[in-house]
Amino acid sequence: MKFAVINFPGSNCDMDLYYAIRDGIKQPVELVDYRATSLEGFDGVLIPGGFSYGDYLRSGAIAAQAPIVKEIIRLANEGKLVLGICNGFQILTELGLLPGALIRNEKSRFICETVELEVVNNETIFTSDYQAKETINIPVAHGEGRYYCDEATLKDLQANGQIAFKYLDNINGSVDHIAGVMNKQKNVLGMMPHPERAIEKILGSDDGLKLFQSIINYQVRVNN
Amino acid sequence: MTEPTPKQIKDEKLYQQWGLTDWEYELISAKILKRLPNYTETGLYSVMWSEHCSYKNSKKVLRKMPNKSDRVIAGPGEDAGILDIGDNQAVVFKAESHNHPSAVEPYQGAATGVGGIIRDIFSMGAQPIALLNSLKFGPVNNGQTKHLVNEVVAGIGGYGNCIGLPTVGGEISFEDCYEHNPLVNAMCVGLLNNTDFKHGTASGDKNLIVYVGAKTGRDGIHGATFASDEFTDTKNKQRSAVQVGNPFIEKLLMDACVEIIEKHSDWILGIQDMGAAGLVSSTAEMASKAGSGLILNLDKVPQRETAMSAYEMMLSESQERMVLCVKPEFVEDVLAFFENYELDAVVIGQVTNDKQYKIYHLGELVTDIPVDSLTEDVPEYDRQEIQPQRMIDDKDYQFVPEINSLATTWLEMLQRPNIASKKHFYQTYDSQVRANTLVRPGSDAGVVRIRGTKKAIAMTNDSNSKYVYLNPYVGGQITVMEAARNIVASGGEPIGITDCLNYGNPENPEAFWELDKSVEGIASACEKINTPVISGNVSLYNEYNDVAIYPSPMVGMVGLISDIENVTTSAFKATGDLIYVVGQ
Amino acid sequence: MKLVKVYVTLKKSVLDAQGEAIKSAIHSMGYNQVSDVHMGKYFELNFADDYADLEKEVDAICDDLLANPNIETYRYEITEAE
Amino acid sequence: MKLVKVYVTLKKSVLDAQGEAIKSAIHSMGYNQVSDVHMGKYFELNFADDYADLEKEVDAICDDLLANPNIETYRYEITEAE
Ligand SMILES: Nc1ncnc2c1ncn2[C@@H]1O[C@H](COP(=O)(O)OP(=O)(O)O)[C@@H](O)[C@H]1O
Repeated sequence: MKFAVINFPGSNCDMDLYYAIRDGIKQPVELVDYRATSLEGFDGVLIPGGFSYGDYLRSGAIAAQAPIVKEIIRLANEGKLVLGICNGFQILTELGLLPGALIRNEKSRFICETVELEVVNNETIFTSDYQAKETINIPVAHGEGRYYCDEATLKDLQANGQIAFKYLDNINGSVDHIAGVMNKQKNVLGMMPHPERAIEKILGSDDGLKLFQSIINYQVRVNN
Repeated sequence: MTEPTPKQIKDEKLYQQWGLTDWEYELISAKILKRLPNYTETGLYSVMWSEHCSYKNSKKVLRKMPNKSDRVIAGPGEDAGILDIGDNQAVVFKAESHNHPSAVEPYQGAATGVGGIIRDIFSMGAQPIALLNSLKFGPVNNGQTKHLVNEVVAGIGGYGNCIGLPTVGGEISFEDCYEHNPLVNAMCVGLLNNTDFKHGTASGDKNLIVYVGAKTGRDGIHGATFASDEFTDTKNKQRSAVQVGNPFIEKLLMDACVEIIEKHSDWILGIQDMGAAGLVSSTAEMASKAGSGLILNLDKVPQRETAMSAYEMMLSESQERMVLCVKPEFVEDVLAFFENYELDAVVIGQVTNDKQYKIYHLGELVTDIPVDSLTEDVPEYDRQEIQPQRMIDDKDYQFVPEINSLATTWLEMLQRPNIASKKHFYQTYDSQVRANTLVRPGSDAGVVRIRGTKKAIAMTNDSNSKYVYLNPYVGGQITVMEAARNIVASGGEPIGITDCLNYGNPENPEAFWELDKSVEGIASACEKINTPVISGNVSLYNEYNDVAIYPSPMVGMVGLISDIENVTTSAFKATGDLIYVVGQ
Repeated sequence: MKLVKVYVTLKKSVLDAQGEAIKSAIHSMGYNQVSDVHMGKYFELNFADDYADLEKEVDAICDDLLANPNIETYRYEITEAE
Repeated sequence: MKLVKVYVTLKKSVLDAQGEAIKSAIHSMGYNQVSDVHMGKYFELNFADDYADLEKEVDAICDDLLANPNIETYRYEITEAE
């Protein structure tokens, strides 16, 4: 599978994600500039964390106007895989590819910590290598990571199995402890925690590696 | 507003307001220029001759510190020092104080302190890999302190998190003497893969001077002079020198500069950041180091505000700006390169071989002075020093702690703000971005691996001004040794230090004695453990209403871990493990 | 020249964490008469020319960029720039 | 009940990084008639009671908390709360 890591001005986890693919699951990966107008030939799109455009205005809002987003939307609608992490998640909600919004943490401060997540739905392309209800350790680092959606949307998310991950301890005040959500078709995932920072034991945890492995293994399973 | 004439500046002694003494002014006009300097020129001398830019009070003392070892590639005098770590790689690091700006405007002061130290690293061509900071505030149970702490911590996190560099260590302490004069010291460590690049010079007749980055506004004019001045109740007026940071632009600037030096070092001859005293300090230093002269055309400088004078543009401390010296045949490539990063880049001047510093503004020659007179000709002072009376009085005093119950004392100690965990603060810093951090804040030193190798870098910031106050020489030694223990306990071999020397007014003989003796202490410890001092920063005049802070040297030490298997952390690991005490 | 002033506020249903934090800070300053605080954003946009569809344009800029309809509402005033 | 609307904006001489970024985003969306963008903060404060020194109180809250006098200025309007 060939992956694109989108680089917006101010993205700063782009290389981390690049290494997770190159070294973690040993797949082809390229950095793609936000001004590019084609994602032809890529099987998956990864939107990294960081502070695109300084997170000025609203996190993710300005990036959602960049030329590349037309292509991201096209791939998402074609059912290709799209993963947004942290700022990438914020961009995906700003684009409307994922429901809800991410707003300032309940206690208003930036939090950098390794947190425990529950894998809520392990039957998706992003999570199939995890056990159902498995607890995993993944770092977070954000100031605007409180997931918000209205009640009707929350009901839908729950009914359709769109919630991928929840915080065991609700660090930022997210609705229903939500740490990661998918679209209805489950080919688009956005999550605040950083699996790409947890792909080697020496960095504190390798629980994030399975997320990337899931993508490959799921493909294999589906094809068999 | 019309500018005062040279004669008015002399007659009304206007130069004094900018920090030049009568004697210094006389030296400039009678000996150096043999004429009266005009308004712009007087401004240039006043900032370049300030302590902050010239180290005129501290140079003699700084020379006592060792700066050589087998590893040293560049030492003090550059934007940052460089140490060889083998395999064609080097670490680059420096610490910088931003005390005065942070006292005035804590969020932006701290943020721009971080921004400034990062530029010092990438202007050496190094990729910044980690940040640290050392903070000192007044008593913790004070509303003003709480405000300062929250804002300073938010400013440090705001900048570092946004630009995407992990903050891996630091320290925070509280002491009465910092109530009106908090200390904000920031350190940045970078990694260099191209060890032959010559940075920071503007050489070769007809080579071009290129300005890159944010536009110039009226921010922070006279920041450098201001940093070399004391606070008093009555000087509130001066407190308008506020610069604000834009970490988003700095991220682009950092990526662009690292890339251009790595891939196109043949295009450029020198690169330097515009820090304190902005345009003048960067360009004059580049020319002086190269033995060249310079012509600048200020009309070309990207400007954020209208009707700025030459004086304002030259002294502006607007953030996120760099100066490059470029070979004419590559200038189009360089401009296009930065344009692709959506950064302003323009040619603002040219190198000459007459050693004169010439500035044109609105078609007029507004400055024409020998470039070395701004850098080399600054007088050096030999300050008087005497041992503080308190030390003579208390010579035989021995503090004996009174402990009735070890348990109670122990619990009380843990509650002390200076001992209690600082997690509440440091968890607002992203300590893991770039996915190389092996040891995050909360252990002894921060540890960052070098991807693709088995090596890692350990780093720490340490100071203990109470010890230095009690005995500057021994306190200086203790500071270095504490840093060394932090490095060793993390699995590293100490290889060098940077420092921030935060003291009171050097014209006060007791304060100067403290500076001198503590530096001797630092030097002696560094010599013993072979950790040269490869960069640093001096912040004097940390006083409020004539009361100085404790002498507060901060040591930033870097260690090399040759195999990441050897990284250790301070936490106990398992029940049943034995605990040893090692040492005396 | 027109000066357009845009006010963006969180929808009532969304917890305003910053507003809450400011409220408690105001209370701790001793001003207990403040019963509610909301924090929003304020924009000033200068339009170089006057033309027919200014409102449509401002609406589009607000909808697509300045406000996030999932969580925010906006209003604006069009004034003459000095 | 009074509703006090407070507008906090950066002083003219202070770099408005947010305003700059938003302006270029608006341009890239094709609205080139926008010549200048500034971003500030907007607060709504509800005061439980009406009383003599409301203005003095609001001034104090703005000076000490809502605006940073080093870089910002503010203005406000006092209205009747609905
Ligand atoms: N301002 C800060 N920024 C980042 N880390 C900090 C800060 N203050 C304290 N820390 C971290 O907290 C831990 C304990 O700090 P400190 O009490 O100074 O330890 P020590 O006395 O062992 O040097 C260290 O890991 C240090 O890096």
